[in-house]
Amino acid sequence: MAAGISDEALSPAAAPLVEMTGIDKSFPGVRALSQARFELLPGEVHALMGENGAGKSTLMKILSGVYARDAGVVKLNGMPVEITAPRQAQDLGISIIHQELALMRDLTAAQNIFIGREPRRFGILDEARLNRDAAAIFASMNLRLEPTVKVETLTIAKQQMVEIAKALSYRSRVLIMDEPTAALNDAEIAELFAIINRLKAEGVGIVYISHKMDEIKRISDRVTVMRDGEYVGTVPAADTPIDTIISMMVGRTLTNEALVIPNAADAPLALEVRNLRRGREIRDVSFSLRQGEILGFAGLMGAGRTETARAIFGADRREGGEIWVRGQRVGIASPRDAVEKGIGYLSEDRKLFGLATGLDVRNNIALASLSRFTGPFGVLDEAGMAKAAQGAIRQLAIKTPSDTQEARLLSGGNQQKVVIAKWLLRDCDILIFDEPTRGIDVGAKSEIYKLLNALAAEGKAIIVISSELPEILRLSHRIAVMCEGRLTGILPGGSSQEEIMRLATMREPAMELRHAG
Amino acid sequence: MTDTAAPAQKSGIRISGAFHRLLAFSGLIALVVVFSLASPNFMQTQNILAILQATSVNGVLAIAATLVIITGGIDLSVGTLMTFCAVIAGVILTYFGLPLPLGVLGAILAGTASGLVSGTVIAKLKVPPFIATLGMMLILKGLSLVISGTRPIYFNDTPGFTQISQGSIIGALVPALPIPNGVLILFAVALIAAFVLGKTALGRYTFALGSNEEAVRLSGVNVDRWKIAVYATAGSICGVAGLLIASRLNSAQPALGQGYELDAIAAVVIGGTSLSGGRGTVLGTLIGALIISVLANGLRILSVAQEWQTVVTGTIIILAVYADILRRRTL
Amino acid sequence: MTDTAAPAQKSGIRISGAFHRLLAFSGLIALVVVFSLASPNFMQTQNILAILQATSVNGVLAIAATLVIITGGIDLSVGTLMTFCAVIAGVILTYFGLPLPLGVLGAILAGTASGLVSGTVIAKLKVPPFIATLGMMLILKGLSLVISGTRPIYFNDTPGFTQISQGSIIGALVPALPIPNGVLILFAVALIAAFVLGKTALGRYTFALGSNEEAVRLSGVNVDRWKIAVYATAGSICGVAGLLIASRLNSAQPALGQGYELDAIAAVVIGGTSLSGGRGTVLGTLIGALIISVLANGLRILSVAQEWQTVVTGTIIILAVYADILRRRTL
Amino acid sequence: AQENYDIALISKGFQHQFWQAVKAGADQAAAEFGVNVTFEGPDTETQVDRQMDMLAAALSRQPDAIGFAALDSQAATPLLQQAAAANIPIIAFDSGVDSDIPLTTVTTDNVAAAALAADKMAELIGNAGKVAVVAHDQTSRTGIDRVDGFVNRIAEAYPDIEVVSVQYGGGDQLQSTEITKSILLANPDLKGIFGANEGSALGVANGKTELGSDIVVIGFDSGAAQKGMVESGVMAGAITQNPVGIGYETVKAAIGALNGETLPEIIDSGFDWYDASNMNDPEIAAVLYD
Ligand SMILES: Nc1ncnc2c1ncn2[C@@H]1O[C@H](COP(=O)(O)OP(=O)(O)OP(=O)(O)O)[C@@H](O)[C@H]1O
Ligand SMILES: Nc1ncnc2c1ncn2[C@@H]1O[C@H](COP(=O)(O)OP(=O)(O)OP(=O)(O)O)[C@@H](O)[C@H]1O
Ligand SMILES: [Mg+2]
Ligand SMILES: [Mg+2]
Repeated sequence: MAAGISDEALSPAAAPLVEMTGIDKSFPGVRALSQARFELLPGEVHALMGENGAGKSTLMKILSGVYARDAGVVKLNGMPVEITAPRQAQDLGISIIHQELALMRDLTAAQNIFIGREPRRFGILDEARLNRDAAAIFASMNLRLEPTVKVETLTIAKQQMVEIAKALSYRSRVLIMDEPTAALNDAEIAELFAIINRLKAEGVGIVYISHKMDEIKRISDRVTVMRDGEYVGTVPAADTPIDTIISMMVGRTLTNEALVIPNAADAPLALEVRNLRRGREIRDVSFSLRQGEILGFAGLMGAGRTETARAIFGADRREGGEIWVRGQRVGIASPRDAVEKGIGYLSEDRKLFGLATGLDVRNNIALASLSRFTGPFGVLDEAGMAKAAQGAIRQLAIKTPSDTQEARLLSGGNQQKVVIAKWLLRDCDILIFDEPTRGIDVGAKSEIYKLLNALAAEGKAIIVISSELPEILRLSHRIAVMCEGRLTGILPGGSSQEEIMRLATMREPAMELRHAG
Repeated sequence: MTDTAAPAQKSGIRISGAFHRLLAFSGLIALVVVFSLASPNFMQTQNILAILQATSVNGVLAIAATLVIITGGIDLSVGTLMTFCAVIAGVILTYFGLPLPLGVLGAILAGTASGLVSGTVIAKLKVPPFIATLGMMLILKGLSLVISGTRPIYFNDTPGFTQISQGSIIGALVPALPIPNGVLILFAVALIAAFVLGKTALGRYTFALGSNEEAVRLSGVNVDRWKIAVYATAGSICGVAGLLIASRLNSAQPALGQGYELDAIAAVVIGGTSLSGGRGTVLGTLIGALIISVLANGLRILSVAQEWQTVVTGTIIILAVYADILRRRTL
Repeated sequence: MTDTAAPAQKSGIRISGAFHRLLAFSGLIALVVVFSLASPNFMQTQNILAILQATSVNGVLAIAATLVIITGGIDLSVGTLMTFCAVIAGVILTYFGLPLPLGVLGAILAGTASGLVSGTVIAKLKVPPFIATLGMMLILKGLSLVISGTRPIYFNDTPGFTQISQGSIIGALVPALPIPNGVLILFAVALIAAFVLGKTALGRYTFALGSNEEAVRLSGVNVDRWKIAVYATAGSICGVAGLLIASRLNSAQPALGQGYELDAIAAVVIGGTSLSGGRGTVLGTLIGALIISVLANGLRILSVAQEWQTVVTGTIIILAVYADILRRRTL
Repeated sequence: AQENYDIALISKGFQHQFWQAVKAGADQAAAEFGVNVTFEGPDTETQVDRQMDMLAAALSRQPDAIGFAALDSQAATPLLQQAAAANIPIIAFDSGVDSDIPLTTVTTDNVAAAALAADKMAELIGNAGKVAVVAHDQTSRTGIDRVDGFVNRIAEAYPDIEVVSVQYGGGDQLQSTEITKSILLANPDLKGIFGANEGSALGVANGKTELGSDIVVIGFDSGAAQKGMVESGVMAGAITQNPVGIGYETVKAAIGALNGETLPEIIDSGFDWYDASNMNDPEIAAVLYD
C-alpha cells in the first residue's frame, strides 16, 4: 500500500492524505471539539499540539473510528469517508497508538500485536510464525523484547513499545501517535524517531501528539495547534519559534520558567535510605534527603528507580535496608505506614495505581486525605471536600466541567493532574513523584515546577523521578543516577547531561562515586 | 463501550436528575400496571402489603449483598448466614430463655462476627471472595444444623418475637395503614445503608475499593481494615434478615437459606449495580427486589401455571434490565 | 496486587513448569492421601471409579463455565441448560422414537442454540452476563418442565442410551480397567476444550476478551461475534453434560439442574481461574471438580454426619484455595 | 443381632423434619438392636444424581445392608444391581423401588393418604366451594402422589368442589407462605388449602395467619409447629404418616434380612388423620413427631 504513495510524497504539493473540516463533538456536559480542522500530507510528520483537554485525542479517535463525530467532513485522499469502527479505519490504512494504553494484559507481546490478524494453519493458530513475525518487528525497532513475554509483566515503557510495534505491524498509510514518548526514555525516543523517519521516507503520513516541545522541533514538518476544541492554526515547524507555538496553545505568552531556589545544605535530614535491597532490581541503594531539597532520580528504563521508590513507600516488600525519617528509624511495611510517617508516592502508572477511575474528581483528590474530612460517626464533610477539590482544580488548572465529573472522562493530562492534586492535599513532608509530568502540557508543566519549588521552599523534601533530563536538571538540587538497580552516583544540581548519562550507563559497581548521604 | 461514543444531549433539553431517577422505576411500574390491568385482585391494599412483606427478607439480604458487590466482591453466604443468625436468636431466647433484646443483639452480633471472618479471610489471606463466602455458606449451613440439632427452634416462649416482623406499629397509630414492621425495618435498613454509602468514610471506601483497590492502597489507606468492615457490616444486615425471617415463621428453620443468595444478588444486579464493583445504589437494589417479588406475586395472582411462571420470570428479568440499559443510553 | 509488580523468577532457580503444574494438584493429593489413610475403602478401584463417575457431569459443566468465565463473563444457566438438553434428547428418542445419534445431536444442538441466545443477549443487547444467564436459567428450567410435562422421560426404549455414560469401552478391551465412558467423555471434552483455548482463534479471543475487551474492540476485532461463539461453545458442552446425566439416570429429570451452576463455578474458581477473566486453565478446572467430588465421597466413606460434612467441605474449600495462593506466592 | 451390623440408609432428604423423624426411628432401632446406622440424603428431592453419588459412596463403604428411599427408582437400577451382586441386602423405604432387588418396602400409601385429606377437606367445607393445593415438589414421587391423590379424589367424589390452583413451594416455608397469600388474594372466596408436606403446610398456615383469613387448612405430617397449629385451630387437622415407624421398620427389616428371615413384600407403615380432638390419643400421639 505504502509503496504507491511514495511517488506523490516527493512533490511538496501532494494531495492531502487526510482532511478533516468542521468537526464537532460533544460529551455530556463537555464540548470537546468545535469546528476542528486538520490536514495530513503523505510523508509528513504533522504535530498536533494543545493544552490538556484541548481535544487532540478526541479528534484522532474520530479519525480512527473510535468515536462518531457530531458534525463535519472527513476526507481520505480527497474522498469523503465515513469511519464508524476501528476495523474500518484499519481497512482504510489508518492506525493509531492510543494515549491510554490499550493492551490485553494477560496475553503475550506477540499475541497483542497480532490480535485479530493471527496467522493460522488449517484453522489452528500458528504460534511459531506469530512469534517470528513479532520478533522481526522488534528487531526492526532495535527493541530487545521476548515476543512470548506476558504484557502485564512489562514496565509501562516496554508496554508502550509493544503498542508502537502493533501500530507499525499494520503498515498503514496514516499512523497516529498519541503521546507515544510520554513513558519513554531518551534512548527509545531516539529509536522511535529513526522509525518515524523511515516511515516518512516511505510516504506514510504521521500525526504526532506530544507535550515535549523539543521533540516537535526535532521531527515534525508542520504543527497544528488546538485550543478548547477549536482550530487555532497550522504553522511550519522549522521556522516557528517554540514560544510562538506555546502562545498559540495557551492563548497568552508564558511567564519565565521558575528557578531552582537553593536549599540550605545544613537543613535537617528528612529521609535516609540505607542499604535498600531487593533481588537484582534494588542493589544496596543508600541516599539521604534534606528538608527543602529536591532530589532528582535519573536513569535509563529499567534502572530500578520505580522499584526503589515503591520499596521505600512500602508498596512492595524489600529484602533489606533501613529507612530513617527525621532521624528516626521507621518500619514501613505498607503504604499506610509510609503515609503515616509523612511520605507520599505518586505512581508512574496513573491508570493502574493512581486513579480510582470510577470515582469523581473530588473523591479522587480527597482519597488519601479522607480521614481529615471524617467527622463524628464517620460522616464525611462533603462541603469541605468540595472546597478542597475546587481549590486544587483552580491551582492546577484541571479542565473538568465540575469536581463531580467521573475521573475516567477527563483527558489524560488532566487525570495526571488529579493524581498530583491528591498528594498535594495530603500534605506529606516527603513526596516521591514518579514521572509527575507525564502527559502534562507545557503551561501546566511549568506551573507544576513552580509548585514543587514552592513546596521545597516550605521545607518539604521531594524526590522527582523523571526520564526527561531537562526536567531533572531544572528541578533538582542534587541528582541521583541509577543503573541496573544500583545507585551509581549522586551529582550536584548543575551537572551536565553527559555526566548523568555516564553514570546511567555505568554497568560496574563504583563504590567510590557513591555519596551516600 | 458504545455508550462513551454515543453523542448526547445536543438538543439542550437536559432531563432533571430527579426525573431521571424516577425513570429507573420504569420496569417496576410497567409490571405493576400490567398486573393491575390483568387482575382486579392485584391492586388491593392487602396484596400490596403482601408484596412488601414478601420483599422484606430478600430486600434486606440484597442490601447486604449490595455493599459487598460495590467493593467488587461477592457474598454467597448471605442466605445461610441469615439462617445462622436466626438459629443463634433461637438458642438465646428459647434454649437459654434470655430476654428479647439479647436475642436481637445476639443475632446481629453473630452476623457481624461471621462477616468479620469472611472479610478477614478475603483481606488477609487473599482468598477470592467467591471462594471465601462459598466456604462460609457451607460452614454456616452446617453449623446451623449442628447448633439447632437439625430441628426448628420455636419462639413460643418469647411472645413479642413475632411482632418484630408481623406486628404493625404504624397500624397501631393509623389503622388504615397496617404496614407490617418487617417492611418498616426493610426501609430503615435501606435508609441507613444509603446513608452509610453516601455520607460516611466507610461508604466512600466501599466505592473506592471497587473502583481501584490498588490505587486506594497506594493512597495510604488501610485497605484490609475497610474491606473487613464492609463484610462485617453486610453480616450485621444479614443478622437483621435472620430476625425478620425467624419472626415471620415464629421459628428458626435451620435447613432454609441456601439459594437465597441468588435472589439477593439478582436484586442487586437488576437494580443496576455492577458486579465488577465501583458503582451501585441501595435504591436500585430496593427496586430490583421489588421487581422480583411483584413478578412472583403477580404471576401467582394470575394463576399462571408454575412452569410457565419460571419462563416468564426469566424473560422479564432480562427485559427489565434491557429496558434500563436503553433508558440510560438515550438519556 | 503485589504480584503484578513482582518481576518473575529473578533468582537463577527456575522451577520447571511441569513441576510447578504438578504442585497445583497438591490440595487434591493431600485430600486423597488423608482419606486413604483414614479408610481402607477409599482407595478401592470401585470407589475411585465412583468418584470419577461423580465428577463427570460437574466436570463437563465446569469446563463450559471455564470458557465463559475466562471472557470475564459468568454462566448461571449451565445446570438448567444441561437438563433442558437432556429433555430434548428424551423428546427425540422417547417421544419421537428417533435413532440414538439424532438424540445425541439434538441435545448438543439445543445447547448450542441456547448458548447462541445467551451470547446474543449479552453481546448485542449489552445485558450483563449475570442477568442474561440468570434469565436463561429460569427460562430453561421452565421450558424443561413444560416440554416434559413435568415428569421424567425414561429412555427404556433406547437400549444403547445408558451406555453413553455407564458402558465402558475401555473395560471391554481391558477388563481390569472398567472406566465408565462418562469419564472418558469428560476427559475428551477437557482435551478438546484445552485445545480450543490454547490453539485456536476462538481460544485466543476468549482470553483477550477477558483481559481487555475494549482493547480488543479497538484492535478492530468483531468482539460480538466471538463472544457469542464462546457462549455457544459453552452451550454445546452443556449439551454433552445433559447426555451424560440422562444416560446415568436413564431418564431426563426435568426438575434437576438448578444449583448445579454453583458447583460448576466453584470447581472453576478452585481450579485457579479468576472470575475477573483473562486467565484460567481446563486442567485447573478438572482438578477443582475432582477436589469437590473427592471431598464429598471421602466424607461419606468416613461416615461423617451429614451436617458436619457441610462444615468440613466449606472449610477445606477455603483451605485448598489458600494453599494454592501460598504456593503461587512462594514460587 | 449379636453382630455389629453396619447399615447405610440413603433417604430422599435430610434437613426436613420428616426425614429427621425417619432418622430418629432408625437410630432408635440401631440402639435397640445394637447395630450401626448412617443416614444421608440430598438437599432437595430433585437431586437424583446426587442421591446416586451417595448410594455409590455407601456401596464403596461395603455396609452389611442398605436402606434406600429412591428419588427415581429406575435411575438407581445399575447401582442396586451392583449391590445385589455384592450380596448386600436392600430395603426400600418411603416409596417403592421399581425393581425386584429390594427385599421389602416400608412405605406409606401417599395416594390414599392424600385422598383422606380430600375427604376431610370436603367434610369441613360442606362439600362445595373452591380449594387449592400448595405442594412441595412438582416432579418427586411424594409430590406427584399427594397432589394426584387429593385432586383426583375431589374430582371423583365431590362435583361441587373445584381445585382452583396447585402450586409448588419447594417445601420452603417462606416461599409457601408467599404462594398461599397470592392464592388467597387471587381467590377471595377460597374455602380451603391442602398443604402437601410439612413445610408447605406450615407455609399455608402462616399465610392464612398473616392475612387474617379463616379458610380451612389441612396439613400433612407433624412437627412441633404443625401440632401447635392443629391444637390452636389454625389448621383444621393433618394427615400423619409414621416416619419414626418407617425408620424403625427399615432398620429392623434389614437386620431380619441379614439374619436370614423372610420378609413380607410390603411393610405398610400406615397413615392417620389427626386434629385437635384426637391428637392426644396415645396411638395417634405415638406417630406424631416434634
Ligand atoms: N468520553 C468522554 N466523556 C466526557 N468527556 C470527555 C470524554 N472524552 C474526552 N472528554 C473531554 O473532552 C475534552 C477533550 O479531551 P481530549 O482527550 O481530546 O484532550 P487532549 O487534547 O487529548 O488532552 P491531553 O493532552 O490531556 O491528552 C476534555 O475536556 C475531556 O474531559
Ligand atoms: N526484560 C525484563 N524482564 C524482566 N524484568 C525486567 C526487564 N526489564 C526490566 N525489568 C524489571 O523492571 C524493573 C525496573 O523497573 P522500572 O523500569 O520501573 O525502573 P525505572 O528506573 O523506574 O525505569 P522507568 O524509567 O521505566 O520508570 C527492574 O527491576 C526489572 O526487574
Ligand atoms: Mg489526549
Ligand atoms: Mg519508572
